[in-house]
Amino acid sequence: MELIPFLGAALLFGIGLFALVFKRNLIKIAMGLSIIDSGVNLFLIALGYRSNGIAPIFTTAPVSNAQAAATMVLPAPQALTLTSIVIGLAVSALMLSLAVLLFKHYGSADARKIRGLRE
Amino acid sequence: MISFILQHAPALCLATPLLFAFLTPLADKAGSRVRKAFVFLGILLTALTVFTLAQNVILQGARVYTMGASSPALTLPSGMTLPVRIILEIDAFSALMASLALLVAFFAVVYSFRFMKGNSLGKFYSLFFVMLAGLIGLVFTGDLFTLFVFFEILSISSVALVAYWYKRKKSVEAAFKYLLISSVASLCLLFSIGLLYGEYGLLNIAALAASMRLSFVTMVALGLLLAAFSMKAGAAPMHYWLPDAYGEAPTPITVMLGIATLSSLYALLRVLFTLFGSFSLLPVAGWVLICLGVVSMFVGVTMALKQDDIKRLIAYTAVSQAGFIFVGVGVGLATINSPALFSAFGENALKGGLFHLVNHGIYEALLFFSAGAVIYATGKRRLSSLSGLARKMPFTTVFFLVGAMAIAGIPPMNGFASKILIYESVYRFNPLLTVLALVVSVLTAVPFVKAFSSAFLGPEMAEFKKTKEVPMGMLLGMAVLAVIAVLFGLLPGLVVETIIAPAVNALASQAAYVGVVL
Amino acid sequence: MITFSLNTGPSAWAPLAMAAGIFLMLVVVLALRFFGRKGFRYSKEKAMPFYSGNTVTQEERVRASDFFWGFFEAFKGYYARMRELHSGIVNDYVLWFVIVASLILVSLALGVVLWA
Amino acid sequence: MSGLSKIVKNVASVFIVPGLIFGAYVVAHGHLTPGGGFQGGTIIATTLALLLVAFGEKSFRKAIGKNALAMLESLALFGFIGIAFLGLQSSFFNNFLSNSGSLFGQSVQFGVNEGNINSAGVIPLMNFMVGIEVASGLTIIVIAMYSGWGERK
Repeated sequence: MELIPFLGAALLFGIGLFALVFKRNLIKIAMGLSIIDSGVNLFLIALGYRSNGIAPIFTTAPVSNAQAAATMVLPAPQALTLTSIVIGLAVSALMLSLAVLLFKHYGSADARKIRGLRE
Repeated sequence: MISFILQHAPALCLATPLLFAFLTPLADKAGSRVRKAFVFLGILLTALTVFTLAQNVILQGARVYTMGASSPALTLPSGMTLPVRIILEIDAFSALMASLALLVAFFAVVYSFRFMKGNSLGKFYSLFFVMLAGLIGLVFTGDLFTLFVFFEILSISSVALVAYWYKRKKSVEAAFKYLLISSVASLCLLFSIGLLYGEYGLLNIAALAASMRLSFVTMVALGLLLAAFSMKAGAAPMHYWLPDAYGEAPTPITVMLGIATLSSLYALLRVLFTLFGSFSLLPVAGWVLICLGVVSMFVGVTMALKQDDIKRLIAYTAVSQAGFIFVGVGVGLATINSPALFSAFGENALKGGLFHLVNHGIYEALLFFSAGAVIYATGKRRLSSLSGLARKMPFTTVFFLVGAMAIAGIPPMNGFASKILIYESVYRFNPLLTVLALVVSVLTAVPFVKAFSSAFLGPEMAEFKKTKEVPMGMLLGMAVLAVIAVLFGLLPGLVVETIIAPAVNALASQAAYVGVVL
Repeated sequence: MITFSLNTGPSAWAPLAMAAGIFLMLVVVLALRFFGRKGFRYSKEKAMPFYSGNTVTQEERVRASDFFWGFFEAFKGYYARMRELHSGIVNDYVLWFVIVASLILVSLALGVVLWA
Repeated sequence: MSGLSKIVKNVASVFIVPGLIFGAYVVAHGHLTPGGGFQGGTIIATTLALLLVAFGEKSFRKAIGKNALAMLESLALFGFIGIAFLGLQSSFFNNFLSNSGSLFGQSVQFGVNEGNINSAGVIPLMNFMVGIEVASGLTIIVIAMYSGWGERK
C-alpha cells in the first residue's frame, strides 16, 4: 500500500482544521473548509488506488479483456469523490456568498467582530 | 392503484417533495394563489404517502426498496454477489421519524402561508421541499454514502433557509455559523465513511453491520461519527450553533430545524445501534452519550434562564431536552450487550428516550409556533419589551402554556410520561443520573415561568392596543399539536405500545435489520 | 388490548386516574362556587394586577431581564464563565468540536485498552 | 460599465464557440468517457462566465436573463425527476430504455470496445438534463456573485 497519499490526506485535513480553528478571516475559514474537503477527497481517491492499474473505462482501455479485468481500478471510490466534489462546490459557493453578505453587513471579515449572536 | 402506491411508497416519499421542489418556481410565475395551492398539494401528497407507508411498515415489518433494479445485490459474471445498489430501508424507527417530520412539516407549511410575506416565496418553498426530501432521505436510506449525500442536502438547504431574510445581519451570521458547523460534521462523516470503505470494501449499512469487527480504523470511524452526529444533534458543549440558527431563522424553518436536529439524532442512533450493533465498545459509546447528555441538560437549562430573546430561550431548553434523550438512549446503549440488564431496564430507558424524542419534536414545534405567533402579532422578540398579551391573544396563550407544561414535565402532559420512563429505568442503572435529571426537569419550568409571565401576564402596554390574535391558519397547527401533546400525555401506554415499542425493537435487533437486505 | 397506564418497570403511571382526580376536584370547586355569594359583579379593577396594594403600570412591571436576579447573583461566577464560553466567535465552535471529538476518541481507546 | 477592452471582447467571442461545443461534447459522452452532466455543465458555465467578465453585466443580462436561467434550471430538474418517474413501472430510476432498441437503446458490448454513443438508455438523457441544470445554476451563481446582489451602485 502506498503511504504517501494517505499522509498527504492527513496533512491536508490537519492544515484545514488549523485554519478553521485559528484563522479569523472569513475567506480563510472558507479556504480551510475547502482544504479539508480536498484532504478527504484525496483520501477517498487513495483508497481506490492500485499500482499499475488502469482507469475503468472500456473505450480507452489499451489492453485485452482479460488484462483489463485484472488491472482495472474499482470505480466506486471515484464516484464517491465526484459526488463529494459537487457537494463541496455547493458548500463553498454558499459559504463565500454568505461571507460577502456578512462583509456588507458588518463592514469587516474578521470572525472576532462578527458576533452579534452570543450567550 | 393503492397497491402500486404501497409498492413504490419509499421512492415516492422521496420523489414527491423533489418533484414539487422543482416545479414550485414555475408555479410561482402563475401568482401567489396558484403557488399556495400547489405547495399545499405537494405537502399533502407527501404526508399521505409517508403516513400510509409508516402504517404499513409498523404493521408488517421492515422493507427494502431498491433504486432502479429489482434486488439490492449485483451478481458479477464470476458468481460473486455484492449489495452494491442504492437502497432505501424502512423499519419501524424510520417510519416513526418520518411520520413525526411530516406531521410537523405539514403544519409548518400551513403556518408559513400567513407568516411569510414577500414576493419571491417560490424559492422559499422550493428550498423547503428540498429540505424535506433531504430529511426523508436521511431517515430512509440504507446506504452510508447516500446518508452523507442526504445529510448534505439537508444542511445546505436549511442553511439557505436560515439566511432567507438575508437583509437581517444576524440571520446571515447564524447561517454562516450553521453552514461551517454542518460542513465540518459532514466532512467528518465522509472521512469515516472512507475509513469504513477502506476497511471492509462495503457501503451498504446492513452488509457492513454483518461484517463489523474490532479494529483501530473502525474505532476511529466510530469516534468521528459519534462526534459529528452529536454536534448536529445539538449536544453541549457543541451546541453553540443551535440557538443562533434556531433564533434567527424564520419561524416555520425554526420548527423544521428542530426536526432536522432530531433526524441527526436518528442517524446517530442508526449508526450506533445498527451499524456498530455487534461492537464490544458500545458501553463506552453509551457512557459518552450519557456524559454529553448530562452536560447538555445543565448547560441548556442554565443558559435558557438568562435569555431575553423568546426564540433563543426555547432553543436553549431544546438543548436541555436533547440531553434527556441522550441519557435515556445512552443507558439503553450501555446495556445492549448484556441481555439480562437490557430486558431489566435498558429497554425501558430506550423506550423512554425514543418516546421523549417524539414528544420533544411535538412540544418544541408547538412552542416555536406560539413564539412565532407572538413575533408575528407584535413585531417584537425581546421578552423585556412584551407584556400583557394574554388579553389580546388568548388562544396563543393557552397553546404556549400547554407547550411550556409539556416541556417542563408537568404531569398530565406528554413530557412527563416520557420523563418518568427515563427516570425509573435510569435509576436502576445509576441513581445519580436520575437525581440530576430531576433537578434539571424542575429547572426547566423556570425559564418558562419567566417567558410566560413577562410576555402574556402583567399590565397591558399602550403600544399593543391594536394587537390582534393571529389568523386561523397559524392557530391550526398549534391547536393540533397541543391536542396531540395532551393525548400522548393521557394515553402514554397506548402510544408506547403501538408506535414506540416497534421502533425500539427495530433499533435493538440488529439481526432483523440485516436480515431484510442480505 | 388498550392499555391506559404506562408500565415503567418497577411501577406504572396512570394519567387517566390523575385526570379523573383533577376532574373530581373541579367538580368540588364548582360546587363550592355554587354555594358562594350571588351578587358578585365583574369590574375591570378587580382583574387588574397589583403589587403590594398598588396597581402596576406599564413602567413599573417586572421586566424579563429582572427576573430571578437573586439566582444570577448567587451564581455570578458560573454565569461569567458561561459568558466567556459563549463567545460567538465561529472558530471557537469548531475548536469545541475538535476537543470533544478527541475526548471521544481517547475514551474509546481507553475502552479498548481496559476491555480487551 | 461596459466590460473590458475590445481585444478581450473579441477573444472571448472567439473562444465561446469551442467552449460551448466542448461542454456539449462532455455532456453527450458522459456514459462513455469520464465526464457527464456536471462536468460538461461546468464547462458551459465557465464559458458563460468568460462572456460575463468580458462584456460586463449589463450587456450579458440583456442577452441571457436571470429569470430565463432559473426557469431552465427548474425545467431541467423536472425533466430529470420525470425520467426517474417514467421508470416506475418496475422501480424508481429504472433504466427502461436500455437494450430496448429505441433511442439510446442498443445493448452494450461486453469488454474492451470503441464505444457506442447510441447505448446506455436513460443515462445520456439524464446527463443532458443535469448538464442544462448545472450550466444554468452555476451561471446564476456567477451572475449573483459578480453583481453583488444588485446592491452596488
